[in-house]
Amino acid sequence: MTDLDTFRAETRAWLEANCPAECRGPVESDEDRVWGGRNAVFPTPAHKTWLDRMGAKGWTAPEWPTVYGGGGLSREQAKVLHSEMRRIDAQAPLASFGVWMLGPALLAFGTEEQKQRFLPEIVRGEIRWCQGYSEPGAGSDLAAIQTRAEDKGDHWIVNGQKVWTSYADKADWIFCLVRTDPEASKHLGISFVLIDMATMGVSTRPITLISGKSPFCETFFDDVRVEKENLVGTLNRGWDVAKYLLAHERTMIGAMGELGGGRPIGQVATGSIGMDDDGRLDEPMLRARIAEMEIDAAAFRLAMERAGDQVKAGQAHPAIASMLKYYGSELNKRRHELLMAAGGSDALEWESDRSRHGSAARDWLRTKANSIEGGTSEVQLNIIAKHLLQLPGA
Amino acid sequence: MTDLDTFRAETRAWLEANCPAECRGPVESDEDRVWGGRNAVFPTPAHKTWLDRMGAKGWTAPEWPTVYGGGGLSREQAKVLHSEMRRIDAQAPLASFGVWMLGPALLAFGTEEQKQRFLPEIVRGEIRWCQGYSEPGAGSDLAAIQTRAEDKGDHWIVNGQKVWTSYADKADWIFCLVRTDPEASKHLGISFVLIDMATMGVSTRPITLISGKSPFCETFFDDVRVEKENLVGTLNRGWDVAKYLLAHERTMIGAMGELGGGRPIGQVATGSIGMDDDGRLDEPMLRARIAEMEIDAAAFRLAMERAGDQVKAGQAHPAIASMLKYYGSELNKRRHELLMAAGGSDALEWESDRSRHGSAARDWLRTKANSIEGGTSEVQLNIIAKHLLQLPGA
Amino acid sequence: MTLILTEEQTMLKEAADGFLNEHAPIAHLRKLRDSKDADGVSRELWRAFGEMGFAGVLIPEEHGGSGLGAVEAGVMAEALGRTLTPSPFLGSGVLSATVLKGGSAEQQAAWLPRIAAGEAIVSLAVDEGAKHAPARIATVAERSGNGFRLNGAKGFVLDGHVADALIVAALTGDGLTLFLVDPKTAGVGIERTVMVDAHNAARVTLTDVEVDADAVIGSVDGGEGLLEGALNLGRACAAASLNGAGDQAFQTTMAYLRTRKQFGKLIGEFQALQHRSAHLFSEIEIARAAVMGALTALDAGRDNAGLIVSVAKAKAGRVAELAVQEAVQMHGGVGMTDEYDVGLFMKRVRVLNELLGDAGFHQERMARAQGF
Amino acid sequence: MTLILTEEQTMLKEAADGFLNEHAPIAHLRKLRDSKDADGVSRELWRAFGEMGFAGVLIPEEHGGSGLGAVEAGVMAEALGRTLTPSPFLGSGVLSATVLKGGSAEQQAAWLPRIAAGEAIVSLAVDEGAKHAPARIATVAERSGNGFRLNGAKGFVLDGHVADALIVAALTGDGLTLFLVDPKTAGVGIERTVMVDAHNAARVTLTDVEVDADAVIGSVDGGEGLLEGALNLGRACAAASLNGAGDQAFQTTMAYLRTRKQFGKLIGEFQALQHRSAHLFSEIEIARAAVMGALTALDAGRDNAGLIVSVAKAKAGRVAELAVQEAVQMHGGVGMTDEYDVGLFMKRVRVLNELLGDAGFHQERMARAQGF
Repeated sequence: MTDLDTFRAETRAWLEANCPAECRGPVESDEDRVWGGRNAVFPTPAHKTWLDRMGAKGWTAPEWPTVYGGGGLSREQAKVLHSEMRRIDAQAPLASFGVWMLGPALLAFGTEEQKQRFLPEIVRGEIRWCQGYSEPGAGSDLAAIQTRAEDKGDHWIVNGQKVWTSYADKADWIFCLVRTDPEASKHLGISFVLIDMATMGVSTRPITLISGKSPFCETFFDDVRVEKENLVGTLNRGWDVAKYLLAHERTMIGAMGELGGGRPIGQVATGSIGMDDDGRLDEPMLRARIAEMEIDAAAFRLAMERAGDQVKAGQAHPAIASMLKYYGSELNKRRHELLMAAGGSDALEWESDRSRHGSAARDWLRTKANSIEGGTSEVQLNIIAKHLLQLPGA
Repeated sequence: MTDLDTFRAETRAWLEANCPAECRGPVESDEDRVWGGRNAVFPTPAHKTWLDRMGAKGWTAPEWPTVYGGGGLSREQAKVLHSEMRRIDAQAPLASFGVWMLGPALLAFGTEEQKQRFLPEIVRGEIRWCQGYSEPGAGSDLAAIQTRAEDKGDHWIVNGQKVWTSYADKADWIFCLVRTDPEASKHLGISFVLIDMATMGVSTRPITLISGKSPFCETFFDDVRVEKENLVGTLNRGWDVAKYLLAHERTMIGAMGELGGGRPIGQVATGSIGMDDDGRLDEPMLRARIAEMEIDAAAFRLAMERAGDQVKAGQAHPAIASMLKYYGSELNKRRHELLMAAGGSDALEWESDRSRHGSAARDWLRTKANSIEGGTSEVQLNIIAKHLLQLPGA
Repeated sequence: MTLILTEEQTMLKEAADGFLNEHAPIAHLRKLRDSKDADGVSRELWRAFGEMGFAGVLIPEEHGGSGLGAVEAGVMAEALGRTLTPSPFLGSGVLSATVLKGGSAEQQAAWLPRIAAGEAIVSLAVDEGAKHAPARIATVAERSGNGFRLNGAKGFVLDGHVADALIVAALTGDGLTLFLVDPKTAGVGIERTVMVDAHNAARVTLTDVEVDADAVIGSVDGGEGLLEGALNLGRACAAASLNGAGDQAFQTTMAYLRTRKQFGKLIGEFQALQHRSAHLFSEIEIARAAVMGALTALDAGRDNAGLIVSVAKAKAGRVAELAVQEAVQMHGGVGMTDEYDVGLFMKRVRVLNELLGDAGFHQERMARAQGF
Repeated sequence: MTLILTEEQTMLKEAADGFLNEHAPIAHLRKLRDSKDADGVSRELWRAFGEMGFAGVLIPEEHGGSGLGAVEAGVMAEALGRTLTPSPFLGSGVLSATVLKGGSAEQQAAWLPRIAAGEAIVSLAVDEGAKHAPARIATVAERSGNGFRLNGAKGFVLDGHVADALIVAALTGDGLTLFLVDPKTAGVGIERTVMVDAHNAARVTLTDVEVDADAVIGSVDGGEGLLEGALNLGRACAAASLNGAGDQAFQTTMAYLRTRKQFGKLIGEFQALQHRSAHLFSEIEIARAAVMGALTALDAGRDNAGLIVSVAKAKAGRVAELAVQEAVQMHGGVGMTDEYDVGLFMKRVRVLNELLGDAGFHQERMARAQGF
């Protein structure tokens, strides 16, 4: 028995013993995710138990060093943990921009103090983070950032406005880009800072989306004091941190649809439509489209796994994250188009209890942002053309 | 009974009486088309009879004026003629660049002498035409034409080279673009002239294509004398004629796949693959793709018809030809991809008698040129973006 | 018969567009939605529609309608697609009116003039499962005394919650029969379905609902042809609405591309967006021809009209879907906000796609018709 | 086990690419084709393949092979896809060798060393109709004396016209049985099929062909599992070849985009082409992961390996198809000429797509496996 086999056996036993029944099975909707934070909301008390147990083992961030609260697992062990979780349909204990985005950036660019202060809280889901990149009028063009931080010696005074800050109204802290050198040319003069949302002068206003939900906010900074210890990376080189983190965000957004679980579309479809005498979905044309999509989805899962292996082996081109983000976003949109077709007229309901207040339709509409947030699909294609294909003038 | 009903009845009776049995049924391959010309080749003697009869009525060019040998039909009558031909599966009596391309240009730009001299021969299929636009290195960029015509008073001396001249080795005459003013900027200084391929100094060399056939040639002009009476339109404004004609060529190429006949793909597929117990093609995924394609093909046929109605009503935007060319080319390529899938391994054969010397595969490969010849799909999309959508910088 | 509008049809189109832009622009939909209007549709607007002669476009002149054809109905449907206006037009003015034109003199006299006047709303109840499948109707009507007893459940019944009458398709001994049912009859349950596009439909349950023999529209067991005729007209009009909504989203997007700057350029200057726009334009033109082909084929009573309707509904559905997807994507972040209209087009297109058979349903009809 | 090549596998890849570029570049295929070579394949090259240890990559060391796995076979298949080399590798080295590894000690000893040495060509005869359908085999083997009598017809038999032995799948009483047949046996008819890609296959007819009982590979009626295992390995390798051919066409096209000028610009500067290229790159990367996933799943003997093989074959097929279409289109006119290589990639991809089940076949397997 190899070490990995031993690890698998132990992990299986631990998960069996510690994953509550309520936390097994597909996550039907965005609402069922656990985001943690100071004001954490749990679908059931069991979900809190599940987060606490996984957080204590560091398995909400399995590959982070144990010294910062992480699981300290090797890539192979992390794969085993994942596959064992899938085996029992265990839900992710925590959805977290801290784990997906800020954490990797802190591990790469943060000071020792920052790592010790922030990472363990992220692992345990105690602090919820949001992201402040985009600004009004700037869209995908991050170099156009206007929010300014005025140097006051040991601190800055920040003024400006962010948009598309996900869950800013529910977050405890924000990591964001601010302009620290107004003289510098566009990409330079920007710094990456962490701001407590409870600071005087920070306010948010939700943006209502076509899904009827408001996961995004406008966030306003009005003479907000930020200590200089909250600078991540080098002054005026926030661009480097942002790029690194965007690559992680891209991978994460690309992966969300796939790793987020949910029932296979074919199963949804046979449930709502029925089968013919030969055991096939009784809508042949829809069936063909679902099958084609499932092929792509399975291939994409393998591509995510391969990219992870490449990172581990030091063979990954950084722009591969753009490819995964692009592909995963478009795939997830397709997936939800098919889920809507599979649900038929039932999936069109918007308010009924029967439809869980239109969760199919709302989730479908939500996915339309996948190819916009974190850099549009067009931006990703530009990056691929330039950095991976070396096409002229790209 | 309306006049149109009378016309339909008469047409039906005439077609029944005059269309030989050999000229009914789908045209299985490019080889079965009748191209006419001084050295015309007919698949059967009946095909010659059919061409002679239709040519005598002017129905190879139904809407051209009778004074030039055309049918003199109204648009409505021409539609009736078409639908009656379809009813009995009558093959087109003539495939002709003269009818499709040069004729419309002569009607619009030619002198009375040119019309009387050339149009009746075109209608009767006595002269076969080819087209000389592209030059080596110029590709889709017609403004880069280098073939020059030196003014010698009553005639020009032409020197240069054309590529992609379809069937130049079989054609009697060529219509082509030559540079008559070497000083003028790119689009200006080009003229549209007609050259007898039998003139001293004209030679051709076939280009072997991936289909294994050589429908295209390189054509060389080596001190070729061209009388000035063979100029079409205004000197140095050949660009206007070429654009007009390209629009016709585009429509024609777009339409070829659709109007060229051939068996429905579903029928080909059930023939080679078979059906399931429920009477459906026994390859469900292929079946779905064929059905989607047939929807598009039927819609495209209606779009062709509508464009014709718009032209007649004076409501047509000239760039609509680009749209039809783009769409029809891409559709025809898709159609042949599906025909290959429907034929399976049988359609892969390249030389056997059983496969009629690989006609399925060769036709499939031939369609790949549809979206290149007569202006690439990319060029058509540029035209649409600029002229129909008024997008900036297009 | 050509595939372009006649002068009269063009005038009707201009009148419809003008009326809707003035009286029921997208703000009208937003107001009904945001005020959580109990009906979700304006009866006042429906009456005004009647006064304009729009509601009765398909209804014979002797019953107070305009006595026009499918092309004119399609013109109305396209206009409604552009402004996203909730209206009983498709349900009452097209589907139910067409069925009722096959009814008895009494039925016609009772309902057609009121529909034409925009006074009555009559809803056709066909679908039962999640997908449109008129061949799989399970609602049953058994003989009972002089009449029939109906049992079953219907969904996606357009405007069913505000209907003055229901037309119910049910199985009888040897076929399908259409019944005119008063929604207040004992045993009829109606639940409003608020849909993603804020348009209106209902679920209808029928539990031992007793109707008289004169509730039958057309003949007993002979409803299939009548129903199919109405459905085909409805499908063609839904396709026209899809074209209207898709094209309006496209036009809005083109305007955005011509004015919005990013990375220092007008976004319409980016060739990748130009090509996608040009492709989409082509698709929209093709879809428009398909719908026009279907409507004229219906007016001409052509044998293969049903198949051309399937071409139109499938093609218009897929194209409108692409149009709204591109609209949201090309608008970027603002396209995701409820404040902008493009999301509303996306929602409406989804519902219209599902209505009366989605592209898959109509592709299947094509495959069957071509024998493969 | 990871989805990237180990150091040893990378060395094998470099060796294979190096060998093929030197000894069998595309010019090799052209020469066989244009000289109308009677075999269409070089036995000399096949022996050299054996000497390099390539032919026997899957054959155990005790039979003279390298005793490696599916990933290594996939490496070879991808390399062959890049140079379009006609080779018995897929037919003999993968399909037949895998079947024979389930044969008797005598069968193994008789054939495996010769395949590994590149001396023997053994062809697997499965398909009968126009499409790959191993579940619909109609060739029959009836008991006859000590052995069997075979009747039927096979097509798309790789290298069948130059085969030293045939493996024929036929129905026996209660299942499928695999038979080793000498092509010179009375009643065996073989016709070479010259294919569009100038690679090689044959049609085989079996008319009262008598074979001994020891011609059975594995057990009577028990051939299905053995066949399925070989087919899955063959499919994964065909998918690897598709990736090789598609990626090579893509790389050639990218080089063209970086150097060819039109309308006064490098064509690679046009954003529309950049985005299409970037999309295609993404697809190729996804397909590569899928094939690597299938090959490692086969090596690991995972339960769902067959399904992952279907993912790989379907995905690689569609992607390679897109790659060659874009290659020809982006090359423009010259891409249509026989003189340029891109057309050869298009032809090879078409054949590989059809081989051992096209994307539709494998999507169907996916749908069945997921129960819809």
